[in-house]
Amino acid sequence: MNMTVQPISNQVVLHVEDLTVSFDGFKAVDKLNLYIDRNELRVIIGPNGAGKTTLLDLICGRTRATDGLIRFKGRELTKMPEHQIVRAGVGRKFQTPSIYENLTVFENLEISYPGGRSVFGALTFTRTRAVTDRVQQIAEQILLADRLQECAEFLSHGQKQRLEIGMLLMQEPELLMLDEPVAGMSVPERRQTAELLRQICKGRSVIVIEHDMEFVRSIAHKVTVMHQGKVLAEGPMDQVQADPHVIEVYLGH
Amino acid sequence: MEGVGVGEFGSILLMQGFNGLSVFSVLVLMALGLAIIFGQMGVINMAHGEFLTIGAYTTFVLSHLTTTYLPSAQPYYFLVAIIVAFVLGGLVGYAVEYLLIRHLYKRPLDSLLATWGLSLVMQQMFRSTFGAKEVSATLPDWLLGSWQPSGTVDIPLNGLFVMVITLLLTCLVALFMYRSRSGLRMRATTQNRVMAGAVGINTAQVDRMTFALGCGIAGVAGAAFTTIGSTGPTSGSLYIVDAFLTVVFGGAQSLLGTLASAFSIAQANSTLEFFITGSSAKVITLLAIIVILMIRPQGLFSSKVRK
Amino acid sequence: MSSNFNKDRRTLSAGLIAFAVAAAIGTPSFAAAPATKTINTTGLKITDTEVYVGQLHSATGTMAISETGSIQAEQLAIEQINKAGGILGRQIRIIQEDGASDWPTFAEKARKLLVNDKVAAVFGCWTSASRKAVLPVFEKENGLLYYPTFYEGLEQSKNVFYTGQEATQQIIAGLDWIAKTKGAKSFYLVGSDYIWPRTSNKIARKHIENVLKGKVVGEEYYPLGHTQFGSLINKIKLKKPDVIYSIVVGGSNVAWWKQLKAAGLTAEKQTILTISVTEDEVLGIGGENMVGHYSAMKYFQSLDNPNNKAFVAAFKAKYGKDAVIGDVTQAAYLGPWLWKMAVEKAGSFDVDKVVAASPELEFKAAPEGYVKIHPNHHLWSKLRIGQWDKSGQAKVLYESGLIVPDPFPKGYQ
Amino acid sequence: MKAVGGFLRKHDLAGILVLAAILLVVLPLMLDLFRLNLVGKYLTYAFVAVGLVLCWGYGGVLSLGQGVFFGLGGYCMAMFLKLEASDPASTKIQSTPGIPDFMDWNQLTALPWFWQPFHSFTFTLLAMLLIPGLLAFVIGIAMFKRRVGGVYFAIITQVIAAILTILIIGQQGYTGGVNGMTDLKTLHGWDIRSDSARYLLYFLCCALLIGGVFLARYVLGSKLGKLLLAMRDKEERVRFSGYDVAEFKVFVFTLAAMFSAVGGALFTLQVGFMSPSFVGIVPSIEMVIFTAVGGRASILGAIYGSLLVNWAKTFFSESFPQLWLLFMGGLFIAVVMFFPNGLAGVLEQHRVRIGEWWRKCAGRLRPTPAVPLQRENHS
Repeated sequence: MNMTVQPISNQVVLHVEDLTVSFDGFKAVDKLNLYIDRNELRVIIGPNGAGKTTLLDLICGRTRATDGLIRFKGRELTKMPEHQIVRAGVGRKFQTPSIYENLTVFENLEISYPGGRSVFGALTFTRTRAVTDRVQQIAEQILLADRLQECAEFLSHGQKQRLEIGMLLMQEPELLMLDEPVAGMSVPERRQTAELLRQICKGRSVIVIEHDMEFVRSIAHKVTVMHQGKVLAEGPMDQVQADPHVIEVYLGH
Repeated sequence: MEGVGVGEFGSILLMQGFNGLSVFSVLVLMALGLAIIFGQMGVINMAHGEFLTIGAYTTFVLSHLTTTYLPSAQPYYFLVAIIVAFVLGGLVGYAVEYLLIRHLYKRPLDSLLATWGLSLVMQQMFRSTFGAKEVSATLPDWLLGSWQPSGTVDIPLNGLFVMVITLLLTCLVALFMYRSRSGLRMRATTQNRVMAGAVGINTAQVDRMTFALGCGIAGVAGAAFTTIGSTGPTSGSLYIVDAFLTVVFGGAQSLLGTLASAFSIAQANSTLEFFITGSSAKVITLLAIIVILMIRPQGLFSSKVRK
Repeated sequence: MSSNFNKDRRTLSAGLIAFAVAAAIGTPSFAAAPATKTINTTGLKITDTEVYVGQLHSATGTMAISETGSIQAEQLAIEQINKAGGILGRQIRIIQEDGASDWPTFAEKARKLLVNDKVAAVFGCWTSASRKAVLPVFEKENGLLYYPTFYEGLEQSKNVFYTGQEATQQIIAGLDWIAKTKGAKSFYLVGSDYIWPRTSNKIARKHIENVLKGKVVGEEYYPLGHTQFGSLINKIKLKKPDVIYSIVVGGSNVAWWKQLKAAGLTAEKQTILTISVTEDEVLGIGGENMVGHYSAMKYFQSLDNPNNKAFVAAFKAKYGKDAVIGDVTQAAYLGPWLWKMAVEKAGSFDVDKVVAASPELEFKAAPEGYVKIHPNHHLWSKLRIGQWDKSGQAKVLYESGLIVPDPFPKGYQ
Repeated sequence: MKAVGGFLRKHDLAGILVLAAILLVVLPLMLDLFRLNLVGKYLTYAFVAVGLVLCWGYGGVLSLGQGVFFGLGGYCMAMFLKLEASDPASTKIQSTPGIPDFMDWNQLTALPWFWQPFHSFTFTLLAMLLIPGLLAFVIGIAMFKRRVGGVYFAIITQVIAAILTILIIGQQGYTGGVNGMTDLKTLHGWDIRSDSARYLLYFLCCALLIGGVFLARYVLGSKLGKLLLAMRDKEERVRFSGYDVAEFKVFVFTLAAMFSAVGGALFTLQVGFMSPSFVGIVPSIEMVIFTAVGGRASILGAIYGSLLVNWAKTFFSESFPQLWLLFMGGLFIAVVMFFPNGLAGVLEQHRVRIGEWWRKCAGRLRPTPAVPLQRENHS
């Protein structure tokens, strides 16, 4: 199931230069440089505590960088508040599936619909045809079309993960960041999610953090290995897997 | 400043400094118990004032007993009263934790409402047992009046006494929390109850003891305050807002924060009072606290923990 | 829609339950009691054998500390009146309501007593705020209130009798005495931050500056419930005034006097005159903290006249040997008696008749000696200066002549 | 359940109709004018309770300072009524007639500038809403933009209540001090103390309250309502779906403040006086308790909660003057311990069970999930 890697277009959409964040001296991310192209699916791997999640937190604004810059489509993200970063097109999925348990699947997806985001907008928001069609289309894409009226609380773990991905897709992001999307999923579910990721990265860039090497191989255009806040190695899956440093630090003997 | 020589002015400034210190120690004593209960455990105990009143009434009862039955023990009864107040406050705290608080750990805002109800119940109990009128413990002689190091300087003895008690108590609490095994267990439980349980700490027991300790300290504070304040069914309510403010402003998790915030509030308030009227001094101090809390929402000394 | 929809059966039963709680006892005597309709033309709750009165004080909350004494005194007076045959042959029944130290509750309970229970008179209120809250209700429902506390004056209502002293009676004679005996020239005014202290200090300042030709070297107010007076004491030490004139109230009062003593300002070093400390407050402050200081009141428990001896004995018999009686408690005791005399003189319970019959009534059996009702609904009374001792009682040093009450003093506005 | 008119589910409308029936028909028939006026007073607290359902029940923002907004609304109305009651004719015995009595005592010879506009009733109506609304907006922006929340926010609102009380009592020349503003007689000549006025004001209060319920229902039924629920449990997820969470909290806090202000103004009209005793810490906590007893996530529950707790307070204090505090304290503890979601929670559980039993008989079993209310979002 070894997919050939698509050609990478030359246009870089995300610039991360000399990015650093230190908690009382401990540098979780240390002068890191990262460049993501349009329509690229980049996977970031590395041992626990390498700073993978912190990197995503910095890009989406959940944590503020102490140094360095993050430019997305020419706009500097480190100065913007989180909701503006999201509106600029950056979607973030968290490690544990965070969905609204007490709302229905339909309502979960509807809340992420890009319309009615201001207070006044939310008050006057009406469920137009366009909204229901968009939700129906995304629901089919994440294979939850038949469970739209059910309360999110009753979904299985895998379905919740997919629902959260669906919620991100509703926002039509141009950069999608997924933190261990297949953690805790069964093998068939992993294969479904891999297919979903390959579909959604047409027209947008995706960054995925994962540990399951089989899954990484099946989706990654390019792989970045992080270690102690720095990039250890970067390139296609095979090249990275052969790299002696990576083997010694991460893939193990 | 007619009629006041330079020497005298100096001694008044000295006394004003002392006054700032004594207000500081009152605030610390008042807030210490709450720092443990609210700061460490996250339980909002609106009945904290009433635990102070338990201490005050204990002192009154003991002073009444010694004057009627054992007049010879008059000078020593006060120290005994402090200990009895600690034990009594702790016992009542133990019972309250068992009956009420242990169901509310996951619901901090509900513990606020439940303990507010508790404070009403306790106030009515004091009123029914001791009567609605204020009472006062007859203080031993070594606590009355002032100590004159020089002609013009009067250092209030009760202020000094409160300061000594505060110093003693703060050291004991710090030693207990940061140097003793049970203190370690307490901090472990309050920071991560599930994990503490997993490593074999009887969290329910530790929570009960922590709450009882907090209430015991409040009892001691109440006993000490009989030297400078009133004892009546509702005298606890005089202290509750200041106590919460001191703990919140200092940063809930840290004991050092409570000390620092008590010091800054006391100094600000007492210096302002010296120059402008009492009411405006209090308003300005409260406004300053709100502004600072806005800039540092987690209080002065927040624990550096990655959320 | 203005007419009342239906007869309030339910509230009558509530009134009866409250009446069952009331403490009034005593054997009703059936002397030739005048017929009810002649003595009650305005629909008050009066039967051939009973007349209902209301009692509205704070049994709970922060004011319970001060108002319990008034509740006890009023109930003692009513009990004694009932023993002596009641009024116009009727026993007095009390409907007791709790104002709970909360002014809107006072207004609510006042309306209940007047509208629902239709009581003939109400003995109640303590703080000015509670009186101001109920005043519109009494004037609209034409009720009758006997108000026991010494207060700031500036009020004269047809429906209220003020059995405590108004500000000028209490302040001016006290200041004259302290200026004469202590040769005091400089004064420092201190008070809790609300209407009574601020208004009283205003009158005191005018009297000191214009009449006594003295000087006010400082005036300070602290919020109700304030407990730290260290800075204030240092400010006073800076100015070294001859006299501190103190009107601090409630919980702050106790803290204030304890901290004064602790700062070495005992009576030998600093003369302090107060109008906000009675025997009740000294119970909370502790006699040892008040030794040697002066209070200006119209009544002290230690007054030695036969009326007072009997009153103190009866009070202690009913409420325990270590009960204390302060100025407000005695003033509250006067209420029922003054009402009794006015009703008997008017021959009717109707409020308008009682109000008309009250002026110039003399009450010679008053524990404070002698009082007379002035047409402005206040009482002629004497001022006394008491010096506190360790036991919590005060020795009367000076007694003024009868002072005319003047709630709107000219030249002091 | 098909939504009637977009935001009202069928059983909501039924609930409101039942409330309207009780308030507009049952109580006026059952109670005499004095008790009815008392109910009117309790209803003014219900406004605060509905506001708290919006900002605490749904938005997760506990405010212990609603007394500030209740008081400000009440004081605006009181200032207007006081000016009307202090016309030169009725204040001729004062040294400067034509100004309120408490100003005369404090040697004010002229009406302060900020009192002047309150001569006009329209200005008063506007000020009554805008001043508390503006204050809430400023506090909200200052606090929520800086992510101050949970217990800290509650304590800060408590401090604001304490500050405002000290200011009102201290500045007695301008505000009437601790006595407050009393002796309010007429509104544009109409005597608000007459029996007919009392009835009219009672029905006005009920009508406004029911209008308020519809408004609150609309807000909670809209997407904003869902967002509030979502925010209360997963604030981070909402923030990372492109919403400025602070904006919504500020909106719902300001709306709650305006609800309280309307309640305050109606209180002044029905009781005839306003004093700092509604602005302080204790009344603000009591207002939270009405909502908690009624059920913090149910608008109707909060209204019934206000009525019940206040009625219990009056009844207990009338019949047991010595012990009523024990009952009140016991009631609060019982509510928190045994029915955390308040009376509405108890009703909800029963209704779900009854609903299911009913459907079982009718053969159409479909579980209707009750809105779980208990997650404390400790932001």
